[in-house]
Amino acid sequence: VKKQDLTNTVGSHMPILQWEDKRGLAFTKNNLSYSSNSLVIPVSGDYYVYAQVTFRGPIENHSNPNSVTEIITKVTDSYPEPTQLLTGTKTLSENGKNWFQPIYLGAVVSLEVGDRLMVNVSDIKLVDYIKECTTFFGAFLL
Amino acid sequence: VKKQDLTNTVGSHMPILQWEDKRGLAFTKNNLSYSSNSLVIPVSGDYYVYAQVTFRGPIENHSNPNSVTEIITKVTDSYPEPTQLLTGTKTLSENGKNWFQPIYLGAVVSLEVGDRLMVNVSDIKLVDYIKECTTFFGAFLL
Amino acid sequence: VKKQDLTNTVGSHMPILQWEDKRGLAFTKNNLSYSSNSLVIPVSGDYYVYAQVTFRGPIENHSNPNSVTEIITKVTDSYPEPTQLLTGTKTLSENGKNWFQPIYLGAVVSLEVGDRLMVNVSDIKLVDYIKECTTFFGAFLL
Amino acid sequence: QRHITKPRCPLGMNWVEAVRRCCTRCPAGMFLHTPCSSHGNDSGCKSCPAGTFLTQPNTLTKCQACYECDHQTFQSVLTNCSATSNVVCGCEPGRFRQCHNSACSDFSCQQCEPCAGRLVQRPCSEEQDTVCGDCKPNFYAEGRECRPCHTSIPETCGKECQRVCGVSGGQGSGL
Repeated sequence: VKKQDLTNTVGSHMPILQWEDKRGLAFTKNNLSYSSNSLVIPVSGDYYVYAQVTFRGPIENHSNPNSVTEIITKVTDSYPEPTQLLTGTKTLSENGKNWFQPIYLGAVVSLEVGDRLMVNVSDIKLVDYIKECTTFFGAFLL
Repeated sequence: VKKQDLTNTVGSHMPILQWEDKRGLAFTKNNLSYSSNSLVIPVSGDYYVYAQVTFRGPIENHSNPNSVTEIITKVTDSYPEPTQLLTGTKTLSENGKNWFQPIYLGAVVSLEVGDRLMVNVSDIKLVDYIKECTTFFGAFLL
Repeated sequence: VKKQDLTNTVGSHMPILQWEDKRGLAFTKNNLSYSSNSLVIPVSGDYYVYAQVTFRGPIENHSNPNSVTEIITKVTDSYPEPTQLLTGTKTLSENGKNWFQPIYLGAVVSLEVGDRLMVNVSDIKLVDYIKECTTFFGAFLL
Repeated sequence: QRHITKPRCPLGMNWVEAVRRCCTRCPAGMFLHTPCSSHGNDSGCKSCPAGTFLTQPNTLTKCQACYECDHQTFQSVLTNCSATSNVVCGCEPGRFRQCHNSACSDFSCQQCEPCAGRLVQRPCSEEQDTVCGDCKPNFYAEGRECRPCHTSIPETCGKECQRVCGVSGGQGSGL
């Protein structure tokens, strides 16, 4: 994950996370490319898709939500609306103190060449982007 | 996941979840079939087996438990008792308000042809079956 | 997982978990071996690495921490310091009662032959080692 | 990777995929080390290694790992793991089981209620907490507590205290 550019996320219902795809532990290969905040599927098939988002709070001038949500979404040329593939929602019962909440998602999904995968979150300001090992996203062809 | 038929789960210690295997994102292939609430292993080998169950509450006329548990279980012809492969238990500290608790499990296990995999839960009424993307189960051969 | 020998973990910042690699569900194959609390990578490539640690408490003569952390770490000959590959941190809001907190981590990482993978935890005494299905660790080559 | 449906085997035998035939089951406490030959009744069985067990006749190639008792949460071993049975855990003296599920396969050990100043209606046991009864003789009820008469003083000795401990309260009586 990388530091999120919040400009175009204001007001967006479920903002899309922005990712680092080259530096550190991040990499792309076998034509599975990354562009516009999405993984682009190079060949049709079944993929194991996974993502972990670590949420953390409280943060300045921002009320703690009741819950946090992570969604792995698919956008495809064959259908105009995004499809929610995997969703993790966790209610928060931390009371004012510092809190951390990781949500991991992973499963096999059938994808078509050109499909795009992205990760949406309920609140982009609560995403822990400090270390690459706490929030990550990936996929591999079976 | 699909809407659970609760009739034969009353009193059952760790009820078995029932799954959708055709509609929406669900599919089976490579002879990995689904029957009687179980994935049936078509060929011996090492499989990555995974499942996420999202629990939610409180629900009508049902007291909140102290904890929720998800277990991926194996039944085999070679042994008369089920084997617990993977277990996730989380205590609940939500107090009366609406709560959501996803539990993801996944690991590699050695399986024999004919072995059956199923998902048991501590409380089937608390399982979120509303969307297929919140509660899911699968396996793939390495 | 197995019962942890606590002798050499006293004072260690992030103690390394010790694992069972033969008995029960545990196994190693394809030259992916286990020694000195680590999985040893036999051939360079991309691996899906995963681990679940179930933490539980309170335990005797031990105060409840504010949070629990699991880290999958890589040690390599080509660099003198360990690298944190995957990290899960969860704050605890349980108040004195018995609590369970599983943390699952899994992702694809590029590894070199001879690299060693291990699991560090914030507090080894809080790790649930009672059943092998609650705390587990593994990797497979893509 | 072989892939085939399994035929039914005679009683006491299981289909063994490795040799694709029915073999006699190994007894509890043993695992199938060497599959049978074409005769079917010469399965090579070996004892479960230490720390493992199998409670039933089987054709498994490995035994199951024994559980451990959680000493750090006051569990104690009632029965050690053997080749034919898993460990059985209980609670250390002075504690009882609080079940986490209906079968009580997972439980934690809670401290028994001491019943300070009260009669014990039912002692603490492995399965249940103590049930406390009324206040002991020479103890009077105040709120949810039972207090010894000798600690009461006239100024604070209410109706119940006076009833149990006598008019002047504790001093000089009921020691």
